[in-house]
Amino acid sequence: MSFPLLTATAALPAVGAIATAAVPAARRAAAKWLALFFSLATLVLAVVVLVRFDPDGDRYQLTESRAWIADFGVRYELGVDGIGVALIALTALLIPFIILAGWHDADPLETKSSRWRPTQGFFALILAVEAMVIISFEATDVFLFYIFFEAMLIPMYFLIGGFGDRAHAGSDEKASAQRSYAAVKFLLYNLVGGLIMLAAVIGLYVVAGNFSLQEIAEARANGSLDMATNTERLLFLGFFFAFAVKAPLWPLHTWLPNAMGEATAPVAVLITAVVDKVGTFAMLRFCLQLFPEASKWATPVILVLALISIIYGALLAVGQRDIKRLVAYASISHFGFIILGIFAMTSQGQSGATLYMVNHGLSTAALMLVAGFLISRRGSRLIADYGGVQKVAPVLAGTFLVGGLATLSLPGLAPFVSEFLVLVGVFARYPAVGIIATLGIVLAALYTLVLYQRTMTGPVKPEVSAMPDLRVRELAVVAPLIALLIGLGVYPKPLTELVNPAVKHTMSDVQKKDPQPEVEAAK
Amino acid sequence: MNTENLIALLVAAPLLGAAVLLCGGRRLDRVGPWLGTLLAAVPFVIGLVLFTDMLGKGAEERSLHQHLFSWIPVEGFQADVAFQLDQLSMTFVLLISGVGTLIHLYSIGYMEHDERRRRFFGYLNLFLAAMLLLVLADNYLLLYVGWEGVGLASYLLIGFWQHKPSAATAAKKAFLVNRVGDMGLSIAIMLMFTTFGTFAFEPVLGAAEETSEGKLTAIGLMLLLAACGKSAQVPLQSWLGDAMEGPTPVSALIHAATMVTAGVYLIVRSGVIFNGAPDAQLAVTVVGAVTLLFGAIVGCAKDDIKKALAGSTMSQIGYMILAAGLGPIGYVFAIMHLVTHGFFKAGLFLGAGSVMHGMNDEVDMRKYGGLRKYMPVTFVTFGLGYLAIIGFPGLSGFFSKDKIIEAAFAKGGTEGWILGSVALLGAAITAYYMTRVMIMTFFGEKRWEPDAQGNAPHPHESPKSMTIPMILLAVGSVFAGGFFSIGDRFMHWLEPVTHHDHGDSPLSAATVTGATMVVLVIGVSMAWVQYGRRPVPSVAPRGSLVTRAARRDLLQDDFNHVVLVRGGEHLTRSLVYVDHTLVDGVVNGTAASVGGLSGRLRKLQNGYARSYAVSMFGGAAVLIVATLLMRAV
Amino acid sequence: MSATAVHNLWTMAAADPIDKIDAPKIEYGQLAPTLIVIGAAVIGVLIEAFVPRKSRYYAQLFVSVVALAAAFAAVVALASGGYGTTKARIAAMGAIAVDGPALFLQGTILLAGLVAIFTFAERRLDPEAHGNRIDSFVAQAGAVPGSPGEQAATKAGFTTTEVFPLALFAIGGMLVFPSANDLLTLFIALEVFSLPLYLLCALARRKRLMSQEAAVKYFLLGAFASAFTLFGIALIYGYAGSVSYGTIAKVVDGTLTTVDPALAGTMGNDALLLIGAAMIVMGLLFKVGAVPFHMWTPDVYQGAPTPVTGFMAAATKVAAFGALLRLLYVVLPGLRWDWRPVMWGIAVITMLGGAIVAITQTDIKRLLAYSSIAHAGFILAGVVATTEEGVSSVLFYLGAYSFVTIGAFAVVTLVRDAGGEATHLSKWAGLGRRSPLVAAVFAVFLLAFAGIPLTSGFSGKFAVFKAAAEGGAGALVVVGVLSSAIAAFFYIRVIVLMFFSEPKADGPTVAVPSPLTMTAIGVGVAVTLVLGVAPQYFLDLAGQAGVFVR
Amino acid sequence: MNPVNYLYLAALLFAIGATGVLIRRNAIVVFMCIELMLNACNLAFVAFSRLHGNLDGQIIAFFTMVVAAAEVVVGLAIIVSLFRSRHSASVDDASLMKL
Repeated sequence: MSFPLLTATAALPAVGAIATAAVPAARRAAAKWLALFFSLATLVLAVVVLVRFDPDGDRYQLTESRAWIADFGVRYELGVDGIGVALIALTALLIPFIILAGWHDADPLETKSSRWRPTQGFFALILAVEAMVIISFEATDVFLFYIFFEAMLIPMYFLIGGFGDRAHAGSDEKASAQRSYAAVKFLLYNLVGGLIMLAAVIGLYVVAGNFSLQEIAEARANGSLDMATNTERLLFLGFFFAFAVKAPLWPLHTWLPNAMGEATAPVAVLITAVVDKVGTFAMLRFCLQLFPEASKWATPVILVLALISIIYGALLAVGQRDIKRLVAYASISHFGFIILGIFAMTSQGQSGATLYMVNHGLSTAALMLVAGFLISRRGSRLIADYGGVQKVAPVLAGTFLVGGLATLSLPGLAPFVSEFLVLVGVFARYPAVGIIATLGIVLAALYTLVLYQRTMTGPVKPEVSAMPDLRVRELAVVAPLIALLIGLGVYPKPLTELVNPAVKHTMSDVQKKDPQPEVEAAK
Repeated sequence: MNTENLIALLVAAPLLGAAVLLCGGRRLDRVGPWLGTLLAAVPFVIGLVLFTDMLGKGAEERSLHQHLFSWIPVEGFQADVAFQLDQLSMTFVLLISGVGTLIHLYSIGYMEHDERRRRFFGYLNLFLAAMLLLVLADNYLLLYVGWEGVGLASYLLIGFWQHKPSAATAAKKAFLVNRVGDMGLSIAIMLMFTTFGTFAFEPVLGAAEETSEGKLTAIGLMLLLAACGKSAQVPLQSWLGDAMEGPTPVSALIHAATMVTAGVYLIVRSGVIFNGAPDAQLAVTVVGAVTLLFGAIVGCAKDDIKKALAGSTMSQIGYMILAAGLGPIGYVFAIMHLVTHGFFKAGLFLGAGSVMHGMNDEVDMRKYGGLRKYMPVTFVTFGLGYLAIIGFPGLSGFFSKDKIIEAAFAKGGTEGWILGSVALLGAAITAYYMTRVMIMTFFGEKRWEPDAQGNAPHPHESPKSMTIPMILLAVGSVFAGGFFSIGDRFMHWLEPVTHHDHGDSPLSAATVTGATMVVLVIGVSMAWVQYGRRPVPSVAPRGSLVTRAARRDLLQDDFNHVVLVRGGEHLTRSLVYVDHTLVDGVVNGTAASVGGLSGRLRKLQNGYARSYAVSMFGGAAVLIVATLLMRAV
Repeated sequence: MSATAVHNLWTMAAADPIDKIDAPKIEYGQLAPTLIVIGAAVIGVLIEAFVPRKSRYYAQLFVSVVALAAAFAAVVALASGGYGTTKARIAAMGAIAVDGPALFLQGTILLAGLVAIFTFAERRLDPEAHGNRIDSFVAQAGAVPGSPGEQAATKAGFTTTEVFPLALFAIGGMLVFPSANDLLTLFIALEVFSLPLYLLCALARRKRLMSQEAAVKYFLLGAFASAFTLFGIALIYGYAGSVSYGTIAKVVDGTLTTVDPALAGTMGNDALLLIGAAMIVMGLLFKVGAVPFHMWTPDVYQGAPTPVTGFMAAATKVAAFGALLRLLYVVLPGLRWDWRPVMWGIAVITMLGGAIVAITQTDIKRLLAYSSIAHAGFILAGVVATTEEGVSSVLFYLGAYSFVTIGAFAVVTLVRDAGGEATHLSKWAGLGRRSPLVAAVFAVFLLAFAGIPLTSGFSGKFAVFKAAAEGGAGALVVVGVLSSAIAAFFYIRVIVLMFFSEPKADGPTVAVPSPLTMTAIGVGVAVTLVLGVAPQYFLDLAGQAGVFVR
Repeated sequence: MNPVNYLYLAALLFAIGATGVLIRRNAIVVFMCIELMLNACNLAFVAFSRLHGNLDGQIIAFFTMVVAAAEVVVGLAIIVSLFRSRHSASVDDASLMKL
């Protein structure tokens, strides 16, 4: 059998994690460079995957299949479709930036007992998360996916709880208390979701007898496996609940603001830009493919919830006093769009949703990382503590603005493409929903510009007067992201062509056709 | 040579300028302004080349197309980056790049002392690029990109002096209000997609005839909403006044000559759709009429010279929208007035800027007076602009506005009468407030005195780089109208795009002209009576209720503040509370209750062996009974 | 009572005088594991009698380890000899079953016992007293706590090396328990492994009062329970006229009808059967620690010497569940529709009860006790499945669980302060900062308890729930899932405490153990990860071992 | 007389023993009650063996006695050591561990 490319892509960061963790306590810098090296190597592999993948080829490519746990009907099956490739690329791309941005976040304040090695741990955990995320994008075996979907929580949990913002308002005790609260909240929310999914997974096994996505999907398609309507609905709900927690859908969202607020900016990016994408990805891949009927049955409710997420998230973002929490609520609003696009069940909607996953990753990364740089300078997350930064640190302000504009999906930047596709896709089937969703556009502008105005413009606050502008390392993080945002905004074609065939497949899974335009319908 | 390949350059040149200037860094600070101006001039030159080339062709093959690349190819959804250059676009290209270049030139002098001028020119170039993209796009989605692009540029430029909170706020407000309009545009595009399966001009406009009126009306109204946002029409006009926080050249270029007229372009461009939707057209005319009065009234009350001019801009665009709403009768005149207005309003603003330049950025007209002897060039150019806008016979405004009033009557029916008379009334008020501005600024006694720091302004004429553009624009505002109207040149030029038809006017052209003359005289004389005869108090008198209302933009902002801002704040605050207590509370509550239950159950473990034995005994009993029951049932 | 029966009795005796006794036929080979261990225990006693005190420790340790290893080898030999599958049989005149489940469980018990013995033998945790290495057991059980006698014993360097033979006796009993094929053997095995445990509980070196109290509670309640069991046995005997599983099963499903119509009153009287069955089951549930028979667990786990706690928690559960399975699957399958709903209920309240009460615990050992209760509930879910998968899933779960437990308690022995083991949770704050390795290992065990994927806990839970779902107990799975969620909360709490809270100034120190404890912990970690990542081989093992011989 | 009565007696004894366990404080007495329960079982065994006309029951009774003896050994050892260290044999005093 040919070289197991997908396995390698997922395994490399895992190896990196172990290697990084093994670096002796004193050699902190070495650990950082090692981690960076491995993340870049992973990126290379991801690019190879991207190249080797033929958009017009089979649905799942680079497939691998090995026996694993026969008793549970579990096989080690990997394979990627266009969507998976895109998201793997996104992940592999963002991790180096995250590492680079978090370069100093885990330097121990004072040297504790020599065996305590936070820095090594920090970067090792990041790589571990990368490995698990990548493999869950690759898994075509439900059980395999579930395993990593769940296991992912542990390193994330330590990243959130163990490495909060150095620069946090209030006493250290209070900070660590809030931090571990956030971490526990994150873990319990997702664990409960995961356990409910576990019940559904077992149920699926009882019904289907194995876990292979393709086999089950085929069996469902050719009718050799027909679930009772209620069974299918229950299983769907079990799966969807877990994904809805992960890609926070109102009202299961409240863990995100805490987590993103307490975690360091890079980790926050890791959460919202990378890990949460697994949730939306899984909706697209598992919910729709395994339970098409149930998905259609649940669509109305899900659309309403997504709408609420969009508006509600945006409004709460407006109301925030904490920069990072603001971004978190903005993300909730954006996830609303993604889910809307997925369940609009139109080609435009689903392509849009997929693009949205990628673009949201990039835009949030840009905004959040710059916000992190800002916070690390002033030592506060409160918007009120800033003002006039634009005058002292124009480059920082400029990049921040671009990030913000991307968040409000300004045309010409990548997010616009995806957001508009989603809107059109939704509008085509549910005009009312589409129109309400467009309100999100205005609100997005509101919270972004308010944030920018309060922090960057106006008279210079004394505390920020000495603030240095972006350093080279930080610029090296932000500049490529911005370049990508613009590039994908002007020329998203490669991405769409990667995604389109996969979307065609999902559309045929749910046996839905795009609504015809009136004029042609008339003819 | 194959000319359509040049089209892309029109956008590319200023875009390049923006990129270079914004990313260039300090080393460009000196050359920056000149570079920016140069790259602004490039599209103008190219525009001229294309124009001459276009004139050489027959009317029908004048429309050029350039397809760059397929932008968003998705199943059943085609969005391309492609340009269309027809007579309409060409008109705009020339106006935008022409006026744009002049204003770049002007800014070199005006922004001389600003250390961030490199960025300023970068933004200006960005604006040009976006604006040209807007008028050159061959489909609505690309137009949307330009549409938001100019919005962004205007946001950046209004807030250019970000250290002033007022400026930052104004910029934010402008962007937000525009966003509301943009909502309309995007919904319109979605409607087009669901209706026609595309949103490129040709197929959409081609298929518009055989589409249900309802759909067309919906699309039309949404486009109108967009236009209201961008062109500061009621009810979305509130941002324009505050936008004057920006540097004056910006107000001249963006908030007078070009960007704010984008709405008119949009409506005229989508003419076919509106033709099929009379209700939408009516709405357009109503909006136009209301705004032209609204702007005029506001213009009468403002003492801030720029705000007064802003009011007038609103009202003039009101005229254009009104005309555009009239359908084929009006499209041409809308555009024509747009162009002439571009000249004289830009001129007026630059004049105002030059005045401020000489008066330490003082904007209150009550602190001016008798400036004509201090800054003659400014006085003359401003004066010509003044005459043009009030529609003094022979000058640009006269031709364009007159035609619009005619067309309004020509709409026929009671609507025609109402609209026509509103337009007439507007003309009168225009004459009044412009005379007011003129008198308060250049005539009468000088009213300025030293400010707090005790340095009195000593007015002086502006440098060449500023006066030359003013002069050129003055020339434009004098002759453009006449040049266009002789032999209906402009009408024939736009014919292929707008399909002009002459409505049957109940009044002859002569009558209308006469009427306008009359109202003109009335307006001017009223202003002269009020401000020319007796000296102008340097502090504003309390004024009548209407005046005070007008000073506050007819309370429209207060309305916004109370309803939207306050209401919004309450909403968000309460939502934050809800999120924290309700949504989060449910979860935490569950956790807490489980904990409480645990605490209570824990008490059973009291450490006494005998109570353990009791529980075992009870358990055994239950076990036995249960088993027996199982058998029983 | 009919006269004829009595008459038979007498005449039978009178008719032909007994001239010969045919010796019972014992398959020593197949009983080898048990015999080895019991024999070693006897040797251990002799060692106590004759070997000089100084060298007893080494002698005992040597004997125990060798015996357990040998016994395990014997089990493997039997299994590979096919006794687990094809040649499964009932040995020792119907007293002992040699089949898959029996061998699998015996193997598990022996390995667990071996590891546990290592922790028993640990002598490096405490600082040396008077130049003598000391372990976790009292110097002289007879000495009154704090009395001069005790100090003298300590000074003299006495150690209670009896723990080794005691442990071996217990293990011996446990080996018989799951393979017992008649009720009498069951009862005897029960007592044989219970009595040594009662004693072991009383032998803690530190906190002796608590230790003795634990022993008393355990003893009294245990005896109480076994009395119930015995009465149950009596009733079943009354019902079936025999205590052999096979016969009872036959009578239950009616293939063997009453010999004497006169006995219809008792024979085949379902009330006797049901009540008896319930009482026996109750005795087993007590050993398992299922709600509401669980209340001894926390106190005993807390009071007993930690190595003993680990041993009990692991091995006792294995043995007891083995016996329970055999009873329910071999003796009472005919009664399935009666006991299934009841077990169902027990499983539910056990899962929920254990998980909920654990939330508010403040002592690590009690916490683990409650978690073991919750786990008993999960295993019961597998028992309820009443399918072959059910059996093998339970076997697998027991295997996975026991090693994690021993490992976890072994870690508990390492965290010490002046007063011995620092078991109060507050003492564990910031352990992750002090000694990341130990904390990480313990975290691994906790995650396994919580059933996080890639740990043995997840594989086990999945197997059990899968079996339950297939057995038609879907609702039970949902309850199980919910209670795992609750349980996750307190495992997480400990992790938070160890890693995210600042270390206390007067915090405990982490002792560096000898290779013995290290092996125990190491084995725990290894099993946790291997069974988590690649459980297939062991699942196959359990799968083959899923059939009871009848 | 009807041997079933022996069974009733056995049940009665068992119940008495159980009650004793539940209500008596003194560990020794509790223990004796347990012994009573065991003996109740013995009675039941013997009675049944008589009913069934086979000897198993009687054999089991002997086993039970042995077990009971063993329990006495272990039990008394534990109880006595507890008594010596606390100077009280009350099971209720022994409640250090709770909650």
